[in-house]
Amino acid sequence: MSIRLENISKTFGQFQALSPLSLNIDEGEMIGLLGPSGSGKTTLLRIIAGLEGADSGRIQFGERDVTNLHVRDRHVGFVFQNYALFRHMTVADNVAFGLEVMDAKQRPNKAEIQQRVKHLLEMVQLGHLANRYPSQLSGGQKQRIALARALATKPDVLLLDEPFGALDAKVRKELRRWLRSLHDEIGFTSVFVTHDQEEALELSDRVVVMSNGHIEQVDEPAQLYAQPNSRFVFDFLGNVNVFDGKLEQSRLNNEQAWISAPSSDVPLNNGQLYIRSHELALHTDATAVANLPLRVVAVNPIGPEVRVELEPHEWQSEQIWEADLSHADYARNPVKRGEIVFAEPKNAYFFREGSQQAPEQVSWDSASQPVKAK
Amino acid sequence: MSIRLENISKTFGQFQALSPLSLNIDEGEMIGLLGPSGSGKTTLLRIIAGLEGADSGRIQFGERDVTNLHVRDRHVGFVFQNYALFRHMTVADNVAFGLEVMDAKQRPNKAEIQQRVKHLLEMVQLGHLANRYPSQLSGGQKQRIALARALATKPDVLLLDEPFGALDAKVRKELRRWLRSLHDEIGFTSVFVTHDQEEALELSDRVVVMSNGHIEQVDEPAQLYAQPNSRFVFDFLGNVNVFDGKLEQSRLNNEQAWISAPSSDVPLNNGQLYIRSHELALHTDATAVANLPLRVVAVNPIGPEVRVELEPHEWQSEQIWEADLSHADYARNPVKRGEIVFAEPKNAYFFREGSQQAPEQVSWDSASQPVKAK
Amino acid sequence: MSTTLSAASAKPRHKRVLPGFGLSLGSSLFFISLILLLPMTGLVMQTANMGWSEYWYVITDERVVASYKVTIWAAVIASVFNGLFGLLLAWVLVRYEFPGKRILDALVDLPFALPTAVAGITLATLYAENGWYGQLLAELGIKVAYTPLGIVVAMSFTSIPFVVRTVQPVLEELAPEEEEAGITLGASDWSVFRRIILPSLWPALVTGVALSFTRSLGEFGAVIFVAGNMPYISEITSLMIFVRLQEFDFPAASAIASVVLIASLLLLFAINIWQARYLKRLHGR
Amino acid sequence: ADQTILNTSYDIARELFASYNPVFQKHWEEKTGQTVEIKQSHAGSSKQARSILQGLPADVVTFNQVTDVQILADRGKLVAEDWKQKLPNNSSPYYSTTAFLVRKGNPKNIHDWGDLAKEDVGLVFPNPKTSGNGRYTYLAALGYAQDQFGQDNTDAQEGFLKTFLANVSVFDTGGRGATTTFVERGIGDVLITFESEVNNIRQQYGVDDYEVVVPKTSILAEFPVAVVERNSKKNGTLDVSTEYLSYLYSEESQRLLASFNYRVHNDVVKAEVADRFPEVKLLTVEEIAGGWPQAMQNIFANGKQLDQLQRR
Amino acid sequence: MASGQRHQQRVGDRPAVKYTLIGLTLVLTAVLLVVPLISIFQQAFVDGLAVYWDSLGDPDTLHAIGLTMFVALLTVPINLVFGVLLAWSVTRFEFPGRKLLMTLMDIPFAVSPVVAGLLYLLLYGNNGWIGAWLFEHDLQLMFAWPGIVMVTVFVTCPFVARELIPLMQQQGREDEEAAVILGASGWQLFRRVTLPNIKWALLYGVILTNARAVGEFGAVSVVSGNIRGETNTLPLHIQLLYEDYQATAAFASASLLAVIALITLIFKAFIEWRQERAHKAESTH
Ligand SMILES: Nc1ncnc2c1ncn2[C@@H]1O[C@H](COP(=O)(O)OP(=O)(O)OP(=O)(O)O)[C@@H](O)[C@H]1O
Ligand SMILES: Nc1ncnc2c1ncn2[C@@H]1O[C@H](COP(=O)(O)OP(=O)(O)OP(=O)(O)O)[C@@H](O)[C@H]1O
Ligand SMILES: [Mg+2]
Ligand SMILES: [Mg+2]
Repeated sequence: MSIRLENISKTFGQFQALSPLSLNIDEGEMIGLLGPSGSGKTTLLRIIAGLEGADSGRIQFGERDVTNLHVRDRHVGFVFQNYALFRHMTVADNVAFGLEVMDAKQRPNKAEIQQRVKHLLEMVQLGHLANRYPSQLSGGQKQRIALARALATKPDVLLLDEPFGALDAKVRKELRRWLRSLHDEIGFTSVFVTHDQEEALELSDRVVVMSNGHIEQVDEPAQLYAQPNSRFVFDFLGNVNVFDGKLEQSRLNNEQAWISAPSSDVPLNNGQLYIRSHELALHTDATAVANLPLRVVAVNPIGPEVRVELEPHEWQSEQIWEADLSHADYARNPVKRGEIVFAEPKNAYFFREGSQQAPEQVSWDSASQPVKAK
Repeated sequence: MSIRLENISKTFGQFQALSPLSLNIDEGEMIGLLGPSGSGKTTLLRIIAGLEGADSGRIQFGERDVTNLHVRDRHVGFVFQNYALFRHMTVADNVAFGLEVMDAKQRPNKAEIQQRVKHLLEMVQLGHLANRYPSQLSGGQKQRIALARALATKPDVLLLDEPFGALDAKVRKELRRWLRSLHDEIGFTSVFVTHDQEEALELSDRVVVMSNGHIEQVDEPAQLYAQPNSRFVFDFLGNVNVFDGKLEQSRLNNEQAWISAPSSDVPLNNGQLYIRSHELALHTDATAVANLPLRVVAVNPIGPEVRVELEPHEWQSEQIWEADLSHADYARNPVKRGEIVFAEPKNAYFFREGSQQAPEQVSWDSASQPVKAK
Repeated sequence: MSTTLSAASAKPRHKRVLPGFGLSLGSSLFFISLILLLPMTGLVMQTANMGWSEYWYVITDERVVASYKVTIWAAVIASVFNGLFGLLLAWVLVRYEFPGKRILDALVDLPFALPTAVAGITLATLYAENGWYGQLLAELGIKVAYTPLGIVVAMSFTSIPFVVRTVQPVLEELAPEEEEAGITLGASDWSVFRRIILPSLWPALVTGVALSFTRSLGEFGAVIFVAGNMPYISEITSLMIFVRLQEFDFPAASAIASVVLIASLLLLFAINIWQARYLKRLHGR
Repeated sequence: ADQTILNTSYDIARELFASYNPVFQKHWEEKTGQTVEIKQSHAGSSKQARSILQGLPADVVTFNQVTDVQILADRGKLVAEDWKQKLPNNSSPYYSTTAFLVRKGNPKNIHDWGDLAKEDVGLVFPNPKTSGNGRYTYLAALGYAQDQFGQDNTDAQEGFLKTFLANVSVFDTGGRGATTTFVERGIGDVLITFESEVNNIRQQYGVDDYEVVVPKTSILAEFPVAVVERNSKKNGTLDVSTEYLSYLYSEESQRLLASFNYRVHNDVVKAEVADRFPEVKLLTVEEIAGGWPQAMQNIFANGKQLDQLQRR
Repeated sequence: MASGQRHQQRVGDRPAVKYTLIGLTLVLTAVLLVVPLISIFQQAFVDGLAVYWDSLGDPDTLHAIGLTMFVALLTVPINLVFGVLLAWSVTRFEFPGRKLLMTLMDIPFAVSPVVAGLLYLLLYGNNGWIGAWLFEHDLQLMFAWPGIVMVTVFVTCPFVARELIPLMQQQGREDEEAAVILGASGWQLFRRVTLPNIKWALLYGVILTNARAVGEFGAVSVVSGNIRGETNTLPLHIQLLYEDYQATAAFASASLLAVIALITLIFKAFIEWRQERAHKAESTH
């Protein structure tokens, strides 16, 4: 079932939680709503479900206008952030609830319900817990039961509010994968909320980045990463180093530091270069590309990478810089705390001063382009 | 102040939350307690603070035996997971609390307290919020106030329970860095609980990995990553692919698949190879090193990497395999969903069948060794 | 775009998510109107028959004013005592395990179940100078029965459950972390209680004390048996209402009752608002 | 039963009517062949009057307060305007007077009203504001003062009454409360209440522990009865109601009443029980205050004599 | 070296403090609640067991007991339904005047019971504007059981709602929202999701309502008409017996009320305890 939102807005009292926004979701798509706390993700999800009424706008499910339809009749599955399992019912009763409250006409008979619940519990691999109470389950188990309960009535649309928020990294990954395969198998349309970028990027067909009640960008994960269309999206999707430069002699200067004009054919100007931390190389001397002296503040080997924290030396930056090196790269030039090193960008995004437009992608050597296809 | 735990154990009713464990923490060290939910991290932290009594064992702070000392007199700073700010006091009053309840003899006078609070609030960069109530702060701000409050009485030991658990990735990173610099500046001994491996690895001088009330391993981050001494630690520190092989003709076989004996000089046996996902290369054909046919299940570009999910083809593995490729590597061989590819390990850890010992590190070509120094 | 605009600008009619708004609010309002407000019209109509000056004269009668003083003082003392004792009871019931705790818990509601007159007679029996307590107190030179102190005793007996039952659930819900935070900062038990726990209990405690106070203002049956009812000394306002009733002076009775009622309602309303503010500061919503 | 009537009565008349009702039932059956059921309601008589005004369907009232019957006539036209004339003796089939109960041996040496205004004598009687019993007590004291100091010497009268009131230890709201206070709590030296009560109390709490003192002058306390005509007409019980009250004057009934320590008018019975009821000079309310309406207005009303004397 | 000592970590857990507070509570409770209770029984049994049973067996007493039960039986369900509806509307929806509604709900606590009775009398009595109409149509509400039920409902109506509102506020709406999304209708939602969550508070509210309904004296006495064997409730009957120098019988009946109250309260404690134990057993295995 496709979903179509048109000019949806919502205020709480004085506070504009959602500015008018529109969004189309295709049938069978899995959409991730990503954004910082308070950006309106939950509000949007609840409006789609019908748990909250929009102040203006229209919602369509497929061809049907559901704007004024009651939650009950929208036939969506909803998984709450903290599960909202019925505490006084066993796991099996929780899952059966949606079936048992159906109209007498539609309701499957007892045996069918039992059969269906059994099947659902097996699907979420928790058949053996049918008679437990929610308080006796771990977080991951609760989450799966909440999913099974939401799926019991075979909704066309599944909505999930931070479905993996409270879980361990490991459990989280497992469940994430499981949800994806379930989605691909059954083929419902789903929308989930998260504030974990990795989760959004890994799980969704398209990601909706929100901030302050606006949609900042809607794109496929690779696209989003390759072409963030605003500083906000950029900032939000992982660590980034910002070089604030003035154009002088076809170089971007910041006090003693400078970066030369990139090889790509982009007319330069005053503005900011955004450089991702794994697109920085560290050298012992300035190169032709850049003269960015930095003092090493910390060197942290984090799993497959070495993260080097850097402090601008004789030039200004609002934040600490960070370079993520492979162990191999690091071994070639094992910098130490306190040393001065010179960074060289491979790729960057250029935000023109005074312009609100999407940044231009620039590069200095033949660094490979990120993949774009899924 | 150094901390020395000897044979600390704790049961709740029937449940052994901590098996006798010992741990030495040096003065000025920053220790991360890492482990899955329920592994006893909080319990251990609370025992160090004196909020919980151990069933057996001894605790020393420096030269002093504090086993039977009341929390009040241990003089530790404790930051609670959900901050536990006093809701009815302003930010300034919260921070001042520890000073105001001092003995009349030691207590600074009003003006001094005010001065000190002001200084602390500036240190956490929240001087302008002195008169707000906790409910008017964001999560990150609350966290910083909780820290300021804990530091007000100048404790020698600072204990933090999942200090950044509930925060956005971005805020989290900022605070983490800030805490580290504060630690380095003031020089207290600190112990913090986390279940985020990245956090533990980045922040701590040494990491204590716990499971089921045991300490699994205590090591510096790089060491821990390079030489995990058990499957548990291995599993817990990031994704890993497991190849379960039988030794035949000096190859490890699993049905149709095999991996040849590694170049390093380790006598092989039946057992399991643990291969990290970024230490896998993907080829279109079997190589001399390995014949590991896998079907591509998904290709997800996640930031600087492309994550390829793989399903064993004509051999068995309990879990889905995962390969993390750089965009460059991926561009060289852009595999598609459904294709069959052949994986080749670069480095791996070998767990000998029936042995409880630490795994042996093995490799097949001259891949660079991970760094070991900080 | 512009074609959909007209449709989109119409404000959607959102049905309430949870059912029963009309039913529950409607029947609550109906019930409140019928059971609570309608009878109030009787009071209003009775007092409306009097002129303003007559109303004023009735409610400011010297003896009535004296009774306000006695009643308010006694109610203040009784409810403050109940605040302390109720807090103690709630604390002990929530924080400690000991044999007989459940019976103690059950006993708290006893004053609700006893007819007030029985309570009054029983208290008079105990506190009279020849009663079990009266004898002991007499040796200390304290007279309770037939003095204003007797009023206090009767009032606090009949209204003790209010404090316990409002404080208890809040105390149960109190998370231990704030307390522990206080202790790790070096505060003594007493400082933690006074500066951390008590402020969290304030709203409930104040509500409980206020309910206890208003209940005490209106108490009649239990009080008259121990009060002594001496003019200007131990006559309570409820007795003055009763006297007016005996004289078949319904308007005057209604007038005095309306004073008590308005005072009580204002107090309760003020406390509801204060409590909402306080809670808002605590919870931010 | 063929008919049912509701007798609304004052609070301590429960046993009295519990004894009278069977007597009347038998009489009525003999007279008419019909059975009658009699329901009883007991509470303070002012409260009862209030209830009847508001709709309590009483057929007859048997009160201890003339005013409480009068108000039924005045306010609600429930009782005939001339109800006092409907039956002999102002429609009061029995009467009593105010007497004293003192502790054993009469330690404070109380014999008459004058002794009650002595220093360190503690008095217990119900509050005149809330209780008819109390009003009789006050009026009796006033009657004594008028008798003693002369009708016009109001200063002396009020001086006496002021000390009299100041000697009160406890003002209970009703007669029973005062009794309890005096007997069970041991408060005060003198309990002032109806003579009928005083004797009841002695029977209840021990003949030996208390002594009854009947002062030389006291007040005539009437126990008025009346048919609530509006109700009984509506209920069709006017005849039986009327007879229920008239029969109280029969010799049999009067004997019964006397056994409850009430004074009665029937000469035969009077002679039989003469030794139990000492001679007293009985002043009427009319003599003391000009009648109940005047008493209520000039003495008991808000801010009038009683209030003035009690003011500190 | 090994020391199995437990640390005191919560405020007031130090044995000295703990036992002082428990002791103080027990003493105060004994003095303020238990001894009065004992004194009632003492006076009830003063003439021996036989007299006690006799006085309870008196037909008027038996009728009073029956009437009291009957009134409670009607009052409790009415207030149960009303309390649930009111709590539902106030906690599950936002609407203007919510605070006022919650204050209005407290009116019965602010009104002296005698005045409450008077209010009903002024309205439904013959001279009231509704009463006059009732009189014309020969409907007897006051001085008959309907009036008694009405004022009892008035006096006890806040109890259920007051128990439910804080709990339902704290539980939030999420469970119910989940049920609505799954397609539950209003009644299904209430019966299968809400009710199980609030049943303990509800039970407690019912027990308090019952206790108060059984014991109410002031308001009932005004509207009852005190007709023996017809409109005398147990508390009124106690009063009557007492006025009539039948102290023993009065206290026997009073002790019966206390026993009824204690039994219901202890019954509640018992099922709570069983539930708790069942729950513990569940969550540990
Ligand atoms: N019922 C409400 N009344 C008032 N304000 C509300 C309400 N619900 C949400 N808001 C406000 O609307 C904004 C958006 O809230 P929302 O819950 O949608 O954020 P979110 O993106 O889900 O954040 P989080 O990641 O913290 O869950 C927030 O500022 C929040 O305070
Ligand atoms: N007061 C208690 N009573 C009973 N069991 C407890 C208590 N406190 C902790 N436990 C149990 O002890 C074990 C360890 O708990 P602990 O809180 O130390 O885990 P943790 O490692 O901090 O987990 P998490 O990451 O979920 O916070 C858990 O199984 C928990 O259920
Ligand atoms: Mg949210
Ligand atoms: Mg923990």
